[in-house]
Amino acid sequence: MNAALAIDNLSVVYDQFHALKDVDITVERGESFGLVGESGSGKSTLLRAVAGLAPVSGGTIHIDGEALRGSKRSKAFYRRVQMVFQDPYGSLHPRQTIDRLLLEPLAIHGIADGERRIARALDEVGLGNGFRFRYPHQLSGGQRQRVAIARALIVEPSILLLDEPTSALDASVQAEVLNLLEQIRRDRKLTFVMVSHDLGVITHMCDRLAVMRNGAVVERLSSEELAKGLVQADYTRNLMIASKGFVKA
Amino acid sequence: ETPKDTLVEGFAIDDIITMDPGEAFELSTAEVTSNSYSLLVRLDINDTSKVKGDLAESWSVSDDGLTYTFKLKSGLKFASGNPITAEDVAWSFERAVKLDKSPAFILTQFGLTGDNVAEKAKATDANTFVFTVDKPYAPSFVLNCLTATVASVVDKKLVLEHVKAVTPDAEHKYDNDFGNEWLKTGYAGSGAFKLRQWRANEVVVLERNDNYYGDKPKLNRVIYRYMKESSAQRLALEAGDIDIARNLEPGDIDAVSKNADLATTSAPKGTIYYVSLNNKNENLKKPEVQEAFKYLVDYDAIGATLIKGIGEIHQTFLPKGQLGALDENPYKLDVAKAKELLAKAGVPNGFSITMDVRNTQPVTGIAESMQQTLAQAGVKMEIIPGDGKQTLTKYRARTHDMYIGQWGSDYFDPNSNADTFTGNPDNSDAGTVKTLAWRNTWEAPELDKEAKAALLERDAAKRAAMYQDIQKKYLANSPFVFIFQQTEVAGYRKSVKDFKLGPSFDTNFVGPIAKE
Amino acid sequence: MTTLLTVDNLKVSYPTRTGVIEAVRGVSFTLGKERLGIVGESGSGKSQTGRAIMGLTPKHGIVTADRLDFSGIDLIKASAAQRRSLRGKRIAMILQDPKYSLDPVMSIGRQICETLRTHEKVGKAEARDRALAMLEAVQIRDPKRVFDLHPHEVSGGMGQRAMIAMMLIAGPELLIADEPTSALDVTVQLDVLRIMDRLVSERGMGLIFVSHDLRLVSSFCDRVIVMYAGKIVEELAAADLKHAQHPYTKGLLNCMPEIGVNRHPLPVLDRRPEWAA
Amino acid sequence: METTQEARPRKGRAGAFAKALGRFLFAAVTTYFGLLAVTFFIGRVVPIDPVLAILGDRAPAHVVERVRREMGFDLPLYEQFYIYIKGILSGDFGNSVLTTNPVMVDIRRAFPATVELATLGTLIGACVGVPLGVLAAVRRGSIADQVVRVVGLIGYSVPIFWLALISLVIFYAQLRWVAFPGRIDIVFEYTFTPITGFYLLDSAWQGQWDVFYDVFRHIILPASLLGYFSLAYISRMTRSFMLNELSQEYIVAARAKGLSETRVIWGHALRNAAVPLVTVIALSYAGLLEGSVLTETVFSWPGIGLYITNSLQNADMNAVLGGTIVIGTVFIGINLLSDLLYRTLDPRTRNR
Amino acid sequence: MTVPASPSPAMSRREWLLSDRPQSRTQARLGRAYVTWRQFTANRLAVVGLLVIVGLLLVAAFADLIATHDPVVGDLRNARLLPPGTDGFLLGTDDQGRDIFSRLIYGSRLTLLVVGLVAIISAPIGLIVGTVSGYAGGWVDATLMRITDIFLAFPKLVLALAFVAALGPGIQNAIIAIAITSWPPYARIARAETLTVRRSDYISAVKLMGASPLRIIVRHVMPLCISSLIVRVTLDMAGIILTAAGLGFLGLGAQPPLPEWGAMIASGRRFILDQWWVAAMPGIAILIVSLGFNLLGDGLRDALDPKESGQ
Ligand SMILES: Nc1ncnc2c1ncn2[C@@H]1O[C@H](COP(=O)(O)OP(=O)(O)OP(=O)(O)O)[C@@H](O)[C@H]1O
Ligand SMILES: Nc1ncnc2c1ncn2[C@@H]1O[C@H](COP(=O)(O)OP(=O)(O)OP(=O)(O)O)[C@@H](O)[C@H]1O
Ligand SMILES: [Mg+2]
Ligand SMILES: [Mg+2]
Ligand code: NI
Repeated sequence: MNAALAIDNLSVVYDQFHALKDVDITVERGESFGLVGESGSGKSTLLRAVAGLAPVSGGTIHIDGEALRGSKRSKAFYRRVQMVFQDPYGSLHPRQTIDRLLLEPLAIHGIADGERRIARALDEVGLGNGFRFRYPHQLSGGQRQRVAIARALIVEPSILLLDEPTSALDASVQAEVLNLLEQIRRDRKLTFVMVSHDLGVITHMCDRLAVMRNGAVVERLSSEELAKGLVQADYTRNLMIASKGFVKA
Repeated sequence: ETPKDTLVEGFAIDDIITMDPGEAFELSTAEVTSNSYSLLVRLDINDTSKVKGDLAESWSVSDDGLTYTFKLKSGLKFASGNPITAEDVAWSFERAVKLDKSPAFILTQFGLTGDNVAEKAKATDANTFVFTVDKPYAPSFVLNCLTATVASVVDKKLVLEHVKAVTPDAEHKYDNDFGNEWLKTGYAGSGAFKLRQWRANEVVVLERNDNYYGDKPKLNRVIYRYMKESSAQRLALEAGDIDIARNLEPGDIDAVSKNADLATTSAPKGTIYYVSLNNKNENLKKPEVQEAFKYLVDYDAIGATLIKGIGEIHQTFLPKGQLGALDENPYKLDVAKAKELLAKAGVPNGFSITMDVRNTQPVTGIAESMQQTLAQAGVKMEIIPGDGKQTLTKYRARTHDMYIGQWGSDYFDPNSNADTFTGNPDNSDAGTVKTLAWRNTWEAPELDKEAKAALLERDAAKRAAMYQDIQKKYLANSPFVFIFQQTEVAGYRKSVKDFKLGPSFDTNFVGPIAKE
Repeated sequence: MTTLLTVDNLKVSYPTRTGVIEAVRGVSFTLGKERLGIVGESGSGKSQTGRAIMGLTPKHGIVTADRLDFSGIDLIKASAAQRRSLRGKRIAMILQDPKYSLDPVMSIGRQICETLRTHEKVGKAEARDRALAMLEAVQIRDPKRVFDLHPHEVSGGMGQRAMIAMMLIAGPELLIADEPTSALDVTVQLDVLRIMDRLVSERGMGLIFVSHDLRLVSSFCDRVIVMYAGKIVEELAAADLKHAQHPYTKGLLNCMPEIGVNRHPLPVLDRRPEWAA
Repeated sequence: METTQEARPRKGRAGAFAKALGRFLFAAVTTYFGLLAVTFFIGRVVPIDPVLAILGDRAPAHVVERVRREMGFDLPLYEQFYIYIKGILSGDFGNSVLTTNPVMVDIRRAFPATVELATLGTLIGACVGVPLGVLAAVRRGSIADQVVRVVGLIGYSVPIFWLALISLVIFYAQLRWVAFPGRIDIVFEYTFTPITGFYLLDSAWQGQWDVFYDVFRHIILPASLLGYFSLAYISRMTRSFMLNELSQEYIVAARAKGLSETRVIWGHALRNAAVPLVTVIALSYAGLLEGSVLTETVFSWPGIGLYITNSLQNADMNAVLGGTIVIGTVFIGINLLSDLLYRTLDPRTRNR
Repeated sequence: MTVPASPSPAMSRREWLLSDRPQSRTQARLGRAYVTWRQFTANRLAVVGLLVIVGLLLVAAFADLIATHDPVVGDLRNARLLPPGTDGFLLGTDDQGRDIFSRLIYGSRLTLLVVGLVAIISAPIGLIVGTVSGYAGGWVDATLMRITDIFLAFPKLVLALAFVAALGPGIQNAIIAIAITSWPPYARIARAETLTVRRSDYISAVKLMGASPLRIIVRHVMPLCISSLIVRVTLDMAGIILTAAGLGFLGLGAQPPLPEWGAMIASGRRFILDQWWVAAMPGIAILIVSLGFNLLGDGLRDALDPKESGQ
């Protein structure tokens, strides 16, 4: 198998609640793949299942053709797959400086020349050295999200899972972060799996997307198809109408 | 305010564990039992070297000194209404011996066993009780022992209604419990008062016995209320919540005696406070060290403060009031002398030692005072405080260094103390006769022999002289540092009339008390 | 058009240990029976403006204005009791998130009745009937059932409708809606907006609609105020949005990705200090 | 963007409840067993010869030996434990050495005394503490807040036995306002027969108002002291819960509705704060049950704390174990109860 | 984006500390500590508490210099139960004729010893049990929490009493007993905190870095629990002092002649009616010190744990 990420029949059950039901998704190497759907449809759960943070109860996940079992992940896996979370206020340890935060993955993986790497990572996400010794509460939401991205990138993964990385941000800041993500993907030839509830963001960022509802995929299509309105499912259509804004009666 | 017909005493009755006279051996119980049960003979509280008849009208001793014959007064009744006969007396003896509880030895030391008791203590007719002993003991000794509460006469008929069947086994050869379980809280006596209720650590309630043959009590009811603290007793006394406070400490005694509504009374008791030195300890074993310690107690200061009003300095093992008591207090605090003795013993710089101390007063205070005086001679003493039961457990296991204790006579006769302070038939750890001498790993065969001889001396004056001799030798050479003899003090409201403390714990009678 | 509300040079500030935070720095506008949208990024003072009008600024905050006038009543001078009697009765407010802004231990029906009974002397039964009618008016299908439900038992959309019912039951003349739909799913958002739209036009209320979504506001309101750092940077009719002058407004409009529009990279705002001056 | 999630499916609620109950029972049983084991082994290693407690010091050696064997104290520990557990399972807690009564009889006497005291204490604490806490929260930072805070802090900091002693001297010895330590005057013991063991209730029920007055004069001081301690805790927690609730959005909404401050505070904020407050009051109640150990000592209150302490000091292990089981039961019971109350008060956790 | 502040040449120390773009790890850490400190000192009562505790430390350290008499040796004959102020006995003397003031001074050492040792023993136990239990979940959690529950199901004082009874009275045993009974609440707190933290995104993030559970617990979870634990321990210190005093009062704590405050109250209890000072003075000492710990704890909570104080 050649796909960067192949998910077959994946199911996740949280005490009796089926959060994911037999989901199939394939993401090619270097591709940017989007997931949309309303709240609670299982988008985050899907990403977390890949990352080993959700209780997988059935199905298989392959990363670069390599099968993953259950929720256990090797250290090597985490050098290949990283994730950026939805809430920039909750994903940074409140008692650690940015420096310490970025040092942690390096220490875990025994990567040398931390100093340089940290400085580079901060540069890359557009934060100068001046931010290095700040605490998260001294940063704005957009800056935090940049730090989260820097942390994910510092181990040089090939796949990046993005769980609504901009939904907590103002529109103007969102644009900055989205631009940054695009830039990085281009520079590093990364594979993206990106979740959002905003169709605009998804079509902007992704080549293909899947629409989810109640833990299942209702439709898979490409961004062009979506833009042309070539949608099959009613639900997707509703989403599209909603994203156009309010129409006065 | 307490009711007019009721006397309320504040009293530390936490030692009571049973009300069965055949089983009880505690001081508070002794007071209750003596007020609610009758005996053949009682101590004469006006002359404690004598006894007088209680149920017994008269008695005689055979010439060989082995047989005692008692004639009972006639027409006596138990509180239950049952007549009191010699049969009840005999059965009470049999019961105590066969029960074989703690105080039984007071009777069995005269050669009684479960097998022969029916023969040796028997009723020859309804009014005659005959008691046969195994050796020609001093009659004062035998009669004194019969004043102990274990010899109380119980209502045979009533008790038999309450016996519980038990299956005999190797330990216990009898098929019933002689009413022991019932009598623990029950009552089957004929004293001035009836026991109405005992609730551990709460209350003992006595009610007038209208069948009592002697002077009828003036009050309907006597209540002993459990109060441990002296200050609490004083408070309650001042407030009129109790009529009599029984466990006052020096400071509170002062306050009570200064209060116009209140008064105090006191009487010396047979309890001796001492510090003992365990001979298992290499240092404490040395006679010089033992003597040095006797010089390292500040008797005067203790007498003037800690035990003021509740005790008197007393340095011998027989309490004042008992036959042959020696009233000599040769030791004073003398650090120089003590140092000299310690040097002689080869420990001029002192040593370290521990003392087990019950956490009650005045022993804690005395221990602390001794800690300071011993320090002056270089002896570092550490106090190991503990609850009474805890220090005793250790004491009885002989694992202490020093122990500060009190000893009250088992019965009102010099032999009780002489025996425990000198006797030690088997000094090994496995020894079963755990006298105080044994507990301190100390043997004095000579003194023991003398004490045994005194027991058989039928002339009271000679007997007294023999005990005095033993005490003199003991003073000079023993691992016991006697400190004081207890004086029992009580504070009472002036509305209480004719309240008197007796010479022993079983002679604090409440019958004569009146209230106005 | 009659003026319902006049705001002139409204300022809200919070003295703190490290200095005074100026949340609103001189906002002025007037409002008739129309829909006014307030947009701006997070922290620009939209909510503070709304709350100051309601009189809900926290105790330690300081509110000043040259004029704050609601249909002839001087709100600055009005007593606390007078302002309270206005709230809910003549001016109402809808908050962002029904999950947090409904009392979790009180049934929805009781909360609605409570508003009514605070302002009008009505019996229990009548209050109940009117609450049920109001629930129906916000298009709740089974009002009797929902009446007895607790907030956690209803979905977000339904909770927001209940909130609207609770705020509109006493028939206010002015409604302030502080991001009333941003906590809701996109599909539900529209339903709720539609209900609000209908009620506002039916009852002839004035509406202040606070949001950070410029496109949504312009499609819903008649007039838009754009705020930046506690000040109004631009005020314009919704229809004129395309002709916005201020670079901030333009930036906000531009930076949103749109379906079918290919802009890589997205234009970003270049904030200039003089905007905040 | 975060929105309310769909309500979770309701099916399997009954099953879940049974499961939760089962888990609770299992936990209770294991806790009990642990409780028993710990107390038992502590009891047996206490450096007191239990036989001494039964016989007193002056018992002759052969009697001591006999009793030791009779009581099974010569058996290995685990065997004694086994025998003890067997006894308990057949409903026999044994007899107390100290009182010679069956332990259950003693506890039946002592327990109501403690409960009466702790209940009154908690009542006082809650009735005063909650309003104080509310006041402090509403007037945050004001003088009132500081006063409540300091009053509470002193309650946390003062040794209860010391305060008890001092107040006894003041209110009993000096002012004579209250009655002597104990539950009831000795004279009433014989004219008054308690039914439930809660003397206040019993005397009121029987219309014996002189007894009621006497009982009241006895209980009021210790109960007020305990009340003060629970007040300290309750007012502090009330304040913090209230501050938390007052900062919630629904309070803003309530104000936006035009409700009066009183209604906002008492009708909304306190109603919400009441949910965790119930747990706090229950905890403080449980705390008073235990805190009464020292108070009972000072006030000679014949309750379970005094009973356990006395028994412990006399190596009366049956009594200690019995008392501990009772207290453990009450603790576990109170936890369960507060959990249930929590559920009824908080609709979010209520099963419909 | 914030406009980079031009570093002014003459930055005051305060500015350096409060800088929102620290230049080094130390500066960041110091800055944070400084902010906490300022938050703390803004609370006047908390500062009073701190002063009390510092005072206690000083008194304990310089007891030899401050005390006017030997704390254990008294003059039974001449100086017994003297009222406060009698020649040289500032707070009077006790029943052994010892100077109460000097005994209180030396007693501060015992108080510190008890408080310190209990905290050192029980806080780490509670922290480890709680975090491991909360993080591991499953049967580990069930077992550890069962044990915790067993200890919690006991009335604390009764349990301590039982332990002291078993171990024998004495200050060491009292410390052990109190420590044994104090850890369960810490475990509960640490567990609760761990449970909320465990689900948080930043712990997920660390997990995604490939960190081992041990590393997560020790380096990420524990530091988060520690501040609330410190607060709780400080607040508990008052409770520990009171428990120790309670044990001393029941005769199970420190042994004579040690000047332990609770035991001093117990021994003064007998004189409460006439010589009130014997019991009153140590009581006041306990009150002051535990009040100090409470105030300090309160202040720490406001400074370290703003959400707990209801903000
Ligand atoms: N740890 C958990 N335990 C139980 N249920 C969970 C857990 N995490 C998620 N769920 C449930 O799984 C479902 C899917 O959740 P998920 O977070 O994947 O949704 P989402 O599509 O990411 O929604 P959103 O847009 O709100 O982030 C939800 O109904 C949620 O309640
Ligand atoms: N109680 C307060 N104390 C101090 N400052 C406050 C307080 N409330 C709000 N502020 C400040 O006032 C400013 C404006 O806040 P406001 O809530 O009006 O923003 P907003 O435009 O509504 O933003 P959002 O879109 O995030 O809701 C913010 O910078 C905020 O930090
Ligand atoms: Mg999600
Ligand atoms: Mg806002
Ligand atoms: Ni949005």
